[in-house]
Amino acid sequence: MISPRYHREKPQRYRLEAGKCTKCGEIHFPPRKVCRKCFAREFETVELPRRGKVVTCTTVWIPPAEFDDQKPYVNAIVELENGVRLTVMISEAPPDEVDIGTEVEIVFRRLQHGPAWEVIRYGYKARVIAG
Amino acid sequence: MISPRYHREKPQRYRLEAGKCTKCGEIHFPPRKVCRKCFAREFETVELPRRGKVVTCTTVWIPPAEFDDQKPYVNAIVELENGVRLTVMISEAPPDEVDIGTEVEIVFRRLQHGPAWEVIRYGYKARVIAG
Amino acid sequence: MRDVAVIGMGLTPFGELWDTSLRDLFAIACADCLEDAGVARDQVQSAYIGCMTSGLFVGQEHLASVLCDYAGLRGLAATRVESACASGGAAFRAAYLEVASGASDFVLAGGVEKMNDGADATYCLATAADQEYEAYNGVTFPGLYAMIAKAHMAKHGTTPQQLAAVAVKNHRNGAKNPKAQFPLEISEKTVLGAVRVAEPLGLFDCSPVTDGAACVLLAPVEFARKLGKPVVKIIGSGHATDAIALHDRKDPSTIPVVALAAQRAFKQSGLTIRDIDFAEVHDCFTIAEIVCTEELGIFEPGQGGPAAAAGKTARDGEFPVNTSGGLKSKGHPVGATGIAQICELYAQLTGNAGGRQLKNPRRGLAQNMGGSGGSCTVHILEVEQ
Amino acid sequence: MRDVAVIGMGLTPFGELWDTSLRDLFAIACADCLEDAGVARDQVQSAYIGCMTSGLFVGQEHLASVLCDYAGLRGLAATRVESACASGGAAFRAAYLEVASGASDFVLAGGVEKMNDGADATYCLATAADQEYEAYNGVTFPGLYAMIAKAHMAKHGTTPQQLAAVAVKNHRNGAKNPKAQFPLEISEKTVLGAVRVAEPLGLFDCSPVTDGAACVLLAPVEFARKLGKPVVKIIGSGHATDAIALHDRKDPSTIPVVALAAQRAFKQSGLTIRDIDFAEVHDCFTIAEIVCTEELGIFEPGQGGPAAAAGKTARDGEFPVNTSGGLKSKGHPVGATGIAQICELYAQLTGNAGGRQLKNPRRGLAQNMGGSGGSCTVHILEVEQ
Ligand SMILES: [Zn+2]
Ligand SMILES: [Zn+2]
Repeated sequence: MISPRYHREKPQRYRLEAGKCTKCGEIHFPPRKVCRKCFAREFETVELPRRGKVVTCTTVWIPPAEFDDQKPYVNAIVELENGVRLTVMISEAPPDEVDIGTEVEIVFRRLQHGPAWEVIRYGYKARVIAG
Repeated sequence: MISPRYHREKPQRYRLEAGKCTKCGEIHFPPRKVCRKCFAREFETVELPRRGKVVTCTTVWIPPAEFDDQKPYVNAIVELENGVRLTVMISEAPPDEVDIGTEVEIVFRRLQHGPAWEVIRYGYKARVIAG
Repeated sequence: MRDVAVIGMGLTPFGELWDTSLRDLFAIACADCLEDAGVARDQVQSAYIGCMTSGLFVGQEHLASVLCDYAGLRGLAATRVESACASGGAAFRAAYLEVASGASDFVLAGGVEKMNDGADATYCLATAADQEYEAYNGVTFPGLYAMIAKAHMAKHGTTPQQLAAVAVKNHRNGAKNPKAQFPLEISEKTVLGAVRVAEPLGLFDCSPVTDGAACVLLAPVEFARKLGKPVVKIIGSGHATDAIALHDRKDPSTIPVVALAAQRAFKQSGLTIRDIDFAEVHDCFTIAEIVCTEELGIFEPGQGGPAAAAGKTARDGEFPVNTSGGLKSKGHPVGATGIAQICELYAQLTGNAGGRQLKNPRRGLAQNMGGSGGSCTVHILEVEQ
Repeated sequence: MRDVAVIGMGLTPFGELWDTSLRDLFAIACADCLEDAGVARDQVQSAYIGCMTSGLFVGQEHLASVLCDYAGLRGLAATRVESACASGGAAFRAAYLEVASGASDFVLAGGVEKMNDGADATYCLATAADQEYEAYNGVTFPGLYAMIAKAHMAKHGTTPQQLAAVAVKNHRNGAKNPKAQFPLEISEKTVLGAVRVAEPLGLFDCSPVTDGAACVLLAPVEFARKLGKPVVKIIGSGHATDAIALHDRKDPSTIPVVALAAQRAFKQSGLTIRDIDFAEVHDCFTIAEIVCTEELGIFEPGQGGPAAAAGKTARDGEFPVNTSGGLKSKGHPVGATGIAQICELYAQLTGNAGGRQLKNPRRGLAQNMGGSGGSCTVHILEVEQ
């Protein structure tokens, strides 16, 4: 990850900023220049809700090199309360506590530190809500 | 430069091994699987002659990062005595000693050392033959 | 549009080919193809070459120039085409349309990928997913298909044994394919006991990392009829895209782009899946073959797993799938795969499939998919009788 | 083949667009294009998108999926096309052939490159040359064109002042182009006194590193005639490749792939260069414009330099070249350039070129080149009168 691209996506990764179509109300995460639903081109910034449920998930045993120190970890697709879906890593839970339907909340975490010459990546993960 | 690719090209970079079409005699550097002249597919290995003349050249002032410590340097297209042409860096000569028609010989040199995690690259350069 | 035929094929061995460069792989497949077709190289007017990411795998772009140069085809119009793992299928479609348009008579469709050259294959392949909103969060390609498998299992009761049946069957077919990377039979026990990659997928649920190239030559059908060989026509071509991120599609137990591409190919040909005798299906993972056989309409939704386990997709089953060994056993050089599928159709339809030959097949279908279902091509080939 | 027209265009500003991602650049150009054409997005059946090396510049492949998704075009058949800096021209040709074939009515031809995103642009661009036998030995892209310039100077007496005349003229044109990256006039003194890049080329002999996207929409001519706008037809399309390495071509003072592609476009249209009113020419370096105007037949071999210095290629000269400002002043987002050239032809032929409008031009030519001359496309557009 090189820094211009990293910095551009910060509002999404640090604050879950999404784009809401001012014409049809469709919420896009990340924000888009063109509404996928009505093709309009004006948006207002909204923050995503933090709570949601796991739609599907997996435990990754063979990660790319830069995630190797975290294996095994759980990736999941989470549907938030407003219907927006995110791909996330699950934070602080053993794999067998996560399943389809598990309730989670989005939290801010370090994702990985990568090689020495790259930026340290931060962003969102999801944490299981104790039942 | 990562090592499998580097190692595969060693016969060319270390010893100027070329492929001579056993059907039409066309010499290919680097060797090819298919003759560009007659489309035959059998070759014998020959070494290129070491002497040649500069066809055209330039002095590079803004190199890619890994050649930065050698700037300014001269790149040239050299035509060897058998008509084969190579792109080379000129070794050990100030830019103003190299011009179209300058006689050179091919020599084995370190090309650059790259970043720490990569292989050190060796290969051919060309040296001006004293007149 | 003119009717178009495939008139020759060339395929390198698939595998870890450390001694063979990207450009040499293509040159070999191209030369074999032109020899097979019996067409002189100066008759080839145009080429489309599928390759996913030579920039990342070997640091070389401008592929149409370097590959045609090293294949001895200097001068022709040539273009590289990319749609991740569907690059080959997209190249085939572009070549088909060029001959169909009448602009050119002889057009080469090729595909190549050099994956074993020192680069991190997991990273390179992840560029077929959304780099910023999928890969950034740690998900790998096996991880995406694992999430598809998990959803499919939850919805339909698909089992690990059913996934394993796909791998076992494809290796059984691949064992009869001399070009296959892993031409060996495996047992269900091997698949289920293999090291885990991304739950519920183990190593033997995944296609390998492969070097290889494939080419076919296309020409007008009228020309093909003069050759005295079986005439293999392209009777349907469908292509579609979808959202790149799996989370941006409604139901992760489905891959709708496959159904959409198939629907377009069926519409063009005026056929349905019932008119097709066999298929090459994009089994990058075992679950992919199961879902794709459902999306293609070979089986009802949820029946892909039971059908595989019951042997319905075996070479002697009711609908043979991946007689070549599929991506799983034959290997998956991503840019070459779509063309290699066409090669298998051509070999089967011309009766040249050797030990894995089907009995007089008339129509075959090739389905080639990009990413986790962001793009797909479907082609239907028919031999004139 | 059916006759095909360009019916709309969209172009982002060109420049260092740090706040705009690859996908957003394309989405903006695509939306502008469809608005200009007045065609609903669900009518677009197919897209070809030129991009050289998003894998290296931004770590993203599978472009057809991600770009169409973010442009709101989900579902259509879409393919990314690569031929280094000629990627846009190759995409335009593929789109043209698809409409000409009758397979689709509305096909988008796009191009995009995001070059300012942190990657080493010199390395990324060098992948358009032979990585193993050119770039390995330290030669850069400016270095290759510098060797072409050196050979041209030795053979024809071309001077640094003649090279500078190209830069001065293109900046004069670009100053009238609101989308240009460097819309400012410069003097010969500025060009000749600039920091050296690769002798005999200085900074102002080189096109810049640029982010940008461009789109045009193609449709059958019969449809275009119903729109009540000037009808801009594609009357010639030529495409050719050559050896990738400059040292593998006979005479480094020439770029024969340009003449070959042009010959094919002229043959199709039944015209010669004398029938053309103006051209967009691939001036990635000042010497490139001089050599290409010779290869296209606008001037005799060796006369490109004197002609530029004499103002023959100026907007009010006998054969205007690069009224847009060219790659030099407008900017050169490599994958987008070929489409941006078509946009300029379309703007001029429809009378929408603003302060740089030519007087009633009838036919324009766009020449788009890959690498140091390993590939080239030439297209001729004509407005119906
Ligand atoms: Zn909307
Ligand atoms: Zn020969």
